[in-house]
Formats: sequence, structure tokens, C-alpha cells
Amino acid sequence: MKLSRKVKTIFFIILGLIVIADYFAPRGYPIFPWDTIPAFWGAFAFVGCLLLIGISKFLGYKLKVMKKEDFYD
Amino acid sequence: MSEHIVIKRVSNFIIPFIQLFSLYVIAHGDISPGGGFQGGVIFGASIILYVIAFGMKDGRTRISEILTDFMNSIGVLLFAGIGLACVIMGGAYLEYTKLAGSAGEGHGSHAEHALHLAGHLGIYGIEIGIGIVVASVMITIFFETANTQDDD
Amino acid sequence: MSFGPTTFISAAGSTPVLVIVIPLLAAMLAPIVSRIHRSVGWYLATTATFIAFLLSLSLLYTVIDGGTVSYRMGSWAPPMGIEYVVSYFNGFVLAVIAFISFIITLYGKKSVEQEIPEQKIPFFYSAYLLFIAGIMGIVITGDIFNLYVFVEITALSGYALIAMGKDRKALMASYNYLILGTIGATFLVLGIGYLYIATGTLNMNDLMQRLPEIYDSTTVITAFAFIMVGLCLKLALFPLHIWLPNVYTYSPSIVSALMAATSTKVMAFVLLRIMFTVFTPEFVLEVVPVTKILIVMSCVAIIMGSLIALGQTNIKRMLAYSSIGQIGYITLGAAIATETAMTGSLIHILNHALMKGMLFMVVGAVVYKTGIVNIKDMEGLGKRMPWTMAAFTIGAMSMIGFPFTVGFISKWYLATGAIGAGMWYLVPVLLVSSIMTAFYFWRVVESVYFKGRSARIDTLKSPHHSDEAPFGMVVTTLFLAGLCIYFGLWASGPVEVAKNAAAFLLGS
Amino acid sequence: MTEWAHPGVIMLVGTILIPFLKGGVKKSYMLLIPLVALAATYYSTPGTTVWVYDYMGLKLVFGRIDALSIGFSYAFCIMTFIGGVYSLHLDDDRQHIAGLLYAGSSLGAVFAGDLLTLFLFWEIMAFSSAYLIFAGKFKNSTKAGTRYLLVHIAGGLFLLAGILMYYAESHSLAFNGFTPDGPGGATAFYLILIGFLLNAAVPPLSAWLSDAYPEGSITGSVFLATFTTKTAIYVLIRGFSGAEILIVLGIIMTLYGILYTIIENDCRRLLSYHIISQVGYMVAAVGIGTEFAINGSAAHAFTNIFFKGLLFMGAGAVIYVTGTRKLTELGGIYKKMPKTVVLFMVGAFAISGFPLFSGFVSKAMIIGAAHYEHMAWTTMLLSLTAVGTFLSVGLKLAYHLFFRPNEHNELAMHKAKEPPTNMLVAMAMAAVICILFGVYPKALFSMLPFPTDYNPYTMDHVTASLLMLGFTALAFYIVLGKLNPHKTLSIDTDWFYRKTGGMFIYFINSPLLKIGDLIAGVVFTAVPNGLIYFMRNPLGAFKIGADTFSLAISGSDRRVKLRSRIKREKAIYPGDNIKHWPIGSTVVWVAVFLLACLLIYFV
Repeated sequence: MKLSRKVKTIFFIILGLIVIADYFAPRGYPIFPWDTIPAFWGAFAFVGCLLLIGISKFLGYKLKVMKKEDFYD
Repeated sequence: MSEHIVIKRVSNFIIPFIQLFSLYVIAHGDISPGGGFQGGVIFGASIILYVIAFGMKDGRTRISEILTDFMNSIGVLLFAGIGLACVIMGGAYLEYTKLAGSAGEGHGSHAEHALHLAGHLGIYGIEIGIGIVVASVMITIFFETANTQDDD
Repeated sequence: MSFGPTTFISAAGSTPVLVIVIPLLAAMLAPIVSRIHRSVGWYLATTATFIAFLLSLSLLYTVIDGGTVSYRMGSWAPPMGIEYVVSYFNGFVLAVIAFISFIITLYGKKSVEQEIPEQKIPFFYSAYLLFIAGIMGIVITGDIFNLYVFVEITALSGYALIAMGKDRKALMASYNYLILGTIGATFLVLGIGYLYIATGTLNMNDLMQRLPEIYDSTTVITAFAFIMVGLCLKLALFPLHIWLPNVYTYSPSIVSALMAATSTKVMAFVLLRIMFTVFTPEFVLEVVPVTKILIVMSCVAIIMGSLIALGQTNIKRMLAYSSIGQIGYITLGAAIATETAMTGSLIHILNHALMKGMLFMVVGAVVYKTGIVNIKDMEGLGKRMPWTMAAFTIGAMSMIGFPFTVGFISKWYLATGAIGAGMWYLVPVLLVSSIMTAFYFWRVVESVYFKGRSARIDTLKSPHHSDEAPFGMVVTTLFLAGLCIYFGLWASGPVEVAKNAAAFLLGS
Repeated sequence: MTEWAHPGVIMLVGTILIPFLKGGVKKSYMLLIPLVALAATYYSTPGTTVWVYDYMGLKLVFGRIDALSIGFSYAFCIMTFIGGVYSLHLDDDRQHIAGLLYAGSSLGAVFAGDLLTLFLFWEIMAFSSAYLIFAGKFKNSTKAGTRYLLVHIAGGLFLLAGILMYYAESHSLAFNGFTPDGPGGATAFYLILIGFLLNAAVPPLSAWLSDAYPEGSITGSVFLATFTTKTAIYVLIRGFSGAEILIVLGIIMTLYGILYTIIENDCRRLLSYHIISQVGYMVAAVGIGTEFAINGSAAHAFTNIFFKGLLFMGAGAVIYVTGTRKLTELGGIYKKMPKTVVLFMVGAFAISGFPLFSGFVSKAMIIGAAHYEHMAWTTMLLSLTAVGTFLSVGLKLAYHLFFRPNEHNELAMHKAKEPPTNMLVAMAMAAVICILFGVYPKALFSMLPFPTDYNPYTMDHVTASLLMLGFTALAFYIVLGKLNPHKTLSIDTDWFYRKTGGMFIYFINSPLLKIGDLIAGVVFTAVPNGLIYFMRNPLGAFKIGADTFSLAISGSDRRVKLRSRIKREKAIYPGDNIKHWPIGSTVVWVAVFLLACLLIYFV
């Protein structure tokens, strides 16, 4: 997908704004240690997303979950 | 068959006696050895003898298939009908004494006689029915088996 | 002769014998009156079975109101004379048998006309009615030798009926059944003979009184073994079932339906009767371990019957093997011998008669209309015979044990009975057989509704002609299908009766 | 019996008239039924137990009315209405009837106060929903439908077995919470649980869902996505709230579903895996078992009904106009069907948990419930699933379905256009509800079993959500090239019965029958025939046997003599070739039976 430079810029600005907002957001019920880390969920999502894709590709190709379409025929 | 002249003659001669004897056996079934079954067998045997002597065609003209079929049914109907008559007369199934009806009611020799008679007549009826059935069934079986052999 | 009111009262008192005599008389009339017109035989059979049904119903009500009815043939008091006994137990079965026979007779007119050669129709109805009379006699008699006589009447007329099937193999099936049935009957009569030797009586009540003293005698135990084996052969308990599939497959449709609905069930009934009212529950539970054997045998029958049914391609054969499995249910309930399980067993006599009778009627209709017996050829029938196939679907659902159908009721009682008796390991057997039942019925339903048309069906008829079976067939089939649901929803009536009967059998 | 009309029964009975109506009357009648049911739900009094019947001495309760059942009833009725609108263009009575039966029986299960009633509706659900799959008329619909039905019948039998165990010990069919030490013990507990879990599509009992739903009819799959799993959640809330095993199972479900969605090519199969994943949230919440968690579970069920319905409707619309459901053959069609795309994206945003959409509220409740209970792993893993959800639906599916430039899709591109108006209207209704629940959560909260004053729109929560969504999008953009769909299918646990099912049939047909024939041959032919042969002349047979034996062991000098002797003996042995007669074998069996009986009785 080719996104124009403008769109990319806007996207990153929004991301930055959210991070800043999160830094200032009051924490409701901080229970776990990471609840208070600013932008923790951003990092979590980024890493988690890559992790999920990695695992599913591993499942699909290495564990042979993905088969040809006529597998059952 | 014409060469079996002796058989034909002898059969002609004894068949009436056999049949008479069968009637005797049936008639005395209620008080002495014998009865409907034995009498029927003897009667059937007489017909079978006739067929053996005179051949199937002749036999079937005398005793047609329809007749044996009717006799099959009528014998049982007689049996069951008498039983049913007892029920209608207010007794149990096959309770012949009830056939005496109102004559059998009350006491005294007259009533007793009526009951006695009803009992005997009831049994006669049954015996006759059985006799008819047994005879006709024997005949039917004989004809059927003989027929099958003809086919092959 | 006068026909006062007393006549009718006493005639009403004679209901137990009239139930037998009326079909018997009709059986004898049939060959005579059928000469008038070929359909007269059917009218006669219908009337006779209808009257018998009404009588059996009135008997059942008498029993419910006033307890066991005893009838003495020719007023000879038992144990000398022959006694007819109607209790909760057999009154119930009698009504079921009479009802099913009536419905099947009603259904069968066209089917008989098509499948039986015209000159044989009078004799067909004669044998047919004789069969029904014999079956009802088995149920109602209180004399164990008389029972044997009726077993033979039923069997002999049965052989004749089977042999009238179109296929030449029907003769073979009939012959095999003849030999095996005779062996079974011989075992039965041998057992009865031993009992007579041991006790000097043939009256069932009397036997029940006299037997407990001599339970450990070799004669009695041998007699029991003979009777058991004879009956197991007659009721086609696996592996003594070999005669049954051929019989159901090759006999005329209406005969298949009648026999599937009544004959094996009646033999199961006789088994119950002898186990619990000639012998006592103590005997079968404690003196000899027959119930334990029977439980194992029943489970084997249930599983094997269903398993073999899975592999069948002929629908009649499939239903026959299914019956072999279902008979296992009935004997299983009897073998568990608790009140709940016994209720399940008895109610299954009714329920299976309804379901299997109906399913065979459906097959009969299909055969009548198309001549198809192969499951593969049935593809697309759902569109051509919608009502008949709807009935089949209901029957299949009921066989699987869909809730609020009759099949569910029996399974419910059998399963709760099994758990209640501490035999929870029987539940998987019941459920596994349910899923196998689902498997093999589903194959039919699938090919009927969800597959294209088979080549066979397309060649059959012009499209504008009605493809549904004749009205009389459809209505009776649907009526039974309706009953499968009705007795599933409002089960209390039959269940009450079955419960009382079970309590009566177990002597509590 | 109070004056109450059972919404489920209204639908079940309402179907009777459908075949007799025509044209516009029929259409309005079909839409009227769910509305009447909705009204009946509105006029129900919570906390009452009505429609109680006696059945063979068992107490059947058709109407257990409380906040929980009413909430589900609302959701089901509204969704039935939307599904009805969606299928309005369709002229197929059987499908309409099956759909309504399916909805009605689900409602019946929701209001069922005892186990037998539940089981009844459970089975009707299985059969009516199976029809919707058969009606799909795709290449594999019939086979998938058969598998679906048989799996459900098996599940139903587990449930029935559990009910039987439970009933046999307690003599009551009351449907309340189950515990492993309750009536029927752990066996009943787990049997019933398995029955429920199968319908909730918990792995490894989940394969039926991803196997069958993609094969369902376009309109039917909207119903399919709504009822079976949500009813299962309802009964789990009733029966197993707080069962800790459910937390583990729920988490496994969510991740399992997500992993499959990422590699899936069939758009409806992808959405089916999403059902599994989303239901996992609810199952986990039931396992947590606090009031808040149960609220979250119910809330997520309600929101899920609408956004998943919306997504299935959108995917259905695409399939309806293009005739394909493979992502490899789609893409770039957003220009041709913009309305559909917008509505679909509402659903995608809702399922991904964008603030101001319904999924945001309900997902927050479930993760929040785990959070309050200090369940670190649960919180983390459920959050990870949220990431994956946005990745696979909001980004991957939407991108490949509508936006991706695709050269291989000329046919689809050519066919693509807006679907019929009724489909768009139905989608719009579901979209409105998705937004309504997000903007005005009180509407959602009013349907929940327990009162709540939860406020999902705290600043930290909103920013956290936005962070997750934003960075997921970033990661997606980076690895986009790796996510292209492939022409593959993913095997699942259905492999076991799809492959082994065939093998089972093969096993029955081939080796088992052969072994059976062999056994039958030995048992029913060889042994009896041998016996019969032997019995013809026991002494002669014995002699032959003895001579054969001595032939085998003797030296060569005697052999010639022995051979001629055996030949002579065989020549005089009576009897001809034995033909196979089942009679002979049965007779032998009878004899064995008798012998066995006598032995057992006397020993």
C-alpha cells in the first residue's frame, strides 16, 4: 500500500499526540506495575502484533496448518 | 389309469364304508375314543384314496378347490361359532350347557336333561367342525403336493 | 333364545375371548367372502381388527378401573381349564398390538393389491388375521401351553405371509424362518414340558405359586434355560437374529410392517412374562444369574445391531438391523429389573411398535410408488413424496431420541433406570447407539432431501402425475407419525400404565 | 400461568403461517413476528417463573424470566428482526422458517428454567441451524452440514448424559449453577459442561463452527453467527459462572481464533474464527465469575451479536454480488460498493474496540474485570487478542476485501455493485446499534443482569485503547507485504473427523466388514459346518483326523500307505459338499447358548 507522504505525516502526528495524552492521563485503578508506564500499551500492541503474525506464520508454514485448497477432496 | 382296474373297483367298494366309519368316529367322539380329528383324518384318507385310484382330474371334479377352501373355513367357523353362541347365550366361551337356554334353568330332571343334551350337542358341533377342517386340510395338502410334482 | 340385557353384559364379560375369536372368525370368513370381490377381504380385516382394538381398549379400561380380569374358557376352573388373564401388563401390550394391527390393516389395502397376486389375496387376509389372532392370543392367555399353541399359530401364519413376498428369496427367507422358528418353538415346548413335569400344572399363576419351592431343582432350571433360549431365538436377540433381516427384507411391505411392529415385541413380552410372572423376580435375579447375562447380551445386541445397520444399503435391511438393536433396549430394561428401567422397557414396546411400524409403512409406500428399496436410489424423494418423507423424518428423529418424541421417553426411562440401579456404564451404550442411529438414519434423510435426483427416480413417472402415495397410505402413516409426537408430548397416559405394569411385574 | 407470551414460542408458532402467505403480506408478516416477540419480551415481568408444566412427573419450566434472560431475549429478537430484513429479498420459505425456528428455539433455551426444556430447544437449534447450512448450496454445504449436525447431536448426547446423571441423583431438573460435588458428581458436571462448551465452540470442540458457518447460506449465516454461541454463553453464565477452568479455556479460545484469522483466506471462515475468538472473551469472563465479569460477558455477547452480525452481513453482501468469498480473488471493490464498505467498517471498528463503538465498552468491561481481580496473565493475553482482532478484521480483512489493488479480480470487480436495498437497510440498523451502544453505554447497561455504573470513557482507558490501535496499525503497515492471502485452507481439529470420518466409513466398509465376514465365516460357517461334517460320522471323521495327524509325523516309509488309507476313508465318508445355510450356524449358536446357560446356571 502506497500512502502519500501527507497521510503518513498526519498518522504519525496523531500517534504522537496520543502518546503525549497518555502521559498526562490520570490512572484510574493502577494495579499492575505496568499500568503507570506511559505509552505501555502502544509498545505492547506493536510487539504483540508482530508476535501474533510471527506465530501464525509459523503455524501456517512450519506446522503445516495451511494446506492446498483441495486437501479434503 | 385304466389298467388299475382292481384298485378302482376295490376303492369304489370300500370308500363308502370308510366314510361311514369316519362319521361313526366323529359321532362317538364325546364319550368314547375318537372324535373330530380322527374322524376327519379317516374321511380325508377316503378322498385321498379316491384320488389315488382315479387320478387328479377326476378327484378335482368331485372335490373342487372351492369346496375344500369353503370346508376349511366352515369347519373353523362352526367351532368358533358354537363358542360364540355360548357367549351370546350368556355363558363363557365354549360353555355348552348355556346352549340349553331357558330350558336349562331351574331344577328338576327336565332341566337336567336339557343341560345334558346341550352339552352333548355342543360337543358334537365342535367335533363336526374339527372333522370338516381336518378332512379338508388333508385333502388340500394332498392336492397341493401332488400339483407341485406335476409342475416339475 | 332371548337377547336380554344380561346377554350383552355377559358378552361384555367375555371380551377377553372375543378379542381373539373375532379376528379368528374373520380369518376363516376371509377366503369365503373374498370370492364376492377382492377388496372384501380388506374390509373384513379392517373391521375385525378395529373391533379387536375397541375390545382391547375396553379391556384395558376395565383393568385400570377394577384390576386384573380373569376369563375361564368353557367355565372350566383353572388350573384344569384354560384361563385368559388380563392385567395391567398384558392389557397394555394387547391394546398396543391391536391398535397397530388395525392401523397397518387400514394402511395396507393398495399395497396388498399391488404386491400379492390376486388369487392369493383371500388367503393372504386369512393368514394375516390368523397371525393377528395368534399374537393377541399369546398376549392374553394365562396358560403356558396355550401360549405355545398361539406361538405356533402366529409362526405358521407368519411363514405363509412371508412366503407371499414378490421376490423369490422370500421363499428362502420363509423357509429359514420356518426351520429356526420351529427350533425355537421346540425349545419352548420342551421347557414347558419340563415345567409341567416338575409341577403338574400349566396355568401360569399356578406355576408361580408352585415353582418357588423347587427353584433349585435341575428340572426347573433346565426348563428355564430351554425357554430362554427358545424365546431369544424367536425374538431375534443377537446372535440368534439371522433369520430376521431376510424376513423383513423380502416379505410383502405390509407384512414387514406388521411383523416389525408386533411379532418380536410380543416375543419380548413373553420373555418378560415368563421371567417375572411364571418365575419370580427373585428367581431371575438371585437363583440364576440370568439378568446379568441378559444385560451383556442386550448391550451386544444394541451395539451390533446399530453397527451393522450402518453398513446397509437396502433400507428394509437397515430397518431390520435397527430393530435388532431396539429389541436390545427392551430386553435391557427387563434385565436391569428396576421399576424405572422396566417402565422404559414396556413403554419401548409401544414406542418401538409405533416407530418401526411407521417406518416400514413409509418404506411400503415408497415401494408401492417407486419400487425403490436402495437408499442411494432414494435421492430426491423428499420433493416427490413430501408427506411420506416427512413421516419418515419424524420416525427417524424419534428413533434417534429427539426430546418429546416417543423414542426419547423410552431412552429417558431406560437411562435413568440404569443409573438408578447403579449401572451408569449402560448410559454410554445407549448414547453411542443413539449416535449410530443418527448416523444411519441421517444417510437416508440426507439422500432424500439434500441430494439431487437419482436417475432411477427420474425415469419413473410423468411430472404432472401425483407422486405421493395413495391417500389411505399417507394418512395412516402420518397418523402414526403424529402419535410418535403425541405420545412424546403427552406421555403421562402410557407411562402411567407402563409404570403400573412394571410394578405388577416386579411384584411390588 | 400468568399472562405472558413466550417470545420463543411466538416465533416457533409464527412460522406455521409462512408457507400460506404470499408477496408483501408474507414479507411484512415475517418482520412482524420478531417485533411481536420483542413486545412480549418488553411486557415480561422480571423475577417470575411462568409456563410451568408437568411432564411425566417432571417439572418443566418454559418461562424463567429475570434480567439475564430478558437481556438476551431483547438482543435475540432485535437481531432476528435485522436478519429478517436482510433476508427479505429471498424467496425461500424453508430458509425463512428454519431461521425463525432457530431464533425461536434459542429464545426457548434462554427462557428454559429446567434442563429438559433446555435440551429440547438445544436440539431444535441444532436441526434448524443445520438446515441453514444445507441451504448454502455451496460445493461443500451438504457435507459440512452433515458434519455440523452430527457433531451437534453428539454434543447433545453429552449434555443428555449429564442431565441423566444429574437427574438420577437429585430427582430434579432444576437448571441452576452446577458444581463438581453437586448431584451426579464431577461426571455430570463435566458432561454438561462439555455439552455447553461444544456449542460455545471452545477448542478443540470448535472446528464445527469454522467448518460449517462459511458454507451456510448468505442470509442464514447471519443467524448462525448470532444464536448458537451466544446461547451457549447464556447457559454457561447460568450453570458455570465462576468455574475457573473457563478462564483458561477462554484465553486459549481467543488466541486460537486470532492465530487462525491471520492466515485464513476465506472471508467468512475468517469471520468464523473471529466468533471463536470473541466468544473466548465471554467464556473467560464467565470463568472469572464476578458480577462485573458476568455483566461484561453478557454485554460482550450483546454487542457481539450486532457487530458480528454486521460483519457477516457485509461479507455476505460481497459474496452475494461477486460470487466469491476468497480474499485472493477480491480487493479493490470499494469504489463499486461504498455504502457496504462504510457499514462494514462500522462493524470492524466495533469489533476492534474503537472508542465510541460498542466493542470498546464491552471489551473494556471484560478486561477490566480481569484487571480488578489482579489476573495479570488474563489481562495481558486478552489485550493481546484485542490487538489481533484489530489487526485481522479492522486492517487485514477490510484491506484485502475492499481496498487492496488486485489484478486477479477482474470478474469480481466486474460483478461488484451495491447489494439489494434491504441488505443495506439491515446493515444500517445493526451499524446504528453498534454506534448507539458505544456512544450511549447506558442503553447497553440496561440489558445487563446486574446494575452497573461503569464508565468506560476514562481518559487513561481511551488513550490506552488508541495507543493499541495506533501501534497495531503501524505494525500492520510495516509487515503488510507478508500478509497477502494465499490460496490455502487451514486445517483444524475437524481434521480428526473429516479425515478420520472418511477413514471410519472406510474402516467400517473395508477392514471391519472383512473382519466381520471372516468372523461370520468362521463362527457362522466354518465351525458349524465342521461340526456338521464331523457329526455325520464321528468315528470316520476321527479316523481321518488321526490318520492325517500320523501322516504328518510319520516317516516316509508309512506315508504311501497312510495316504491311500485316508483317500479310502474319505471316499466312504458320508455326505456331500456343505452348502452354506444360515440355519446350521444358528442352530449351532442355539446349542452353544443353551450349553452356556446351563453351565452358568448350574455352576
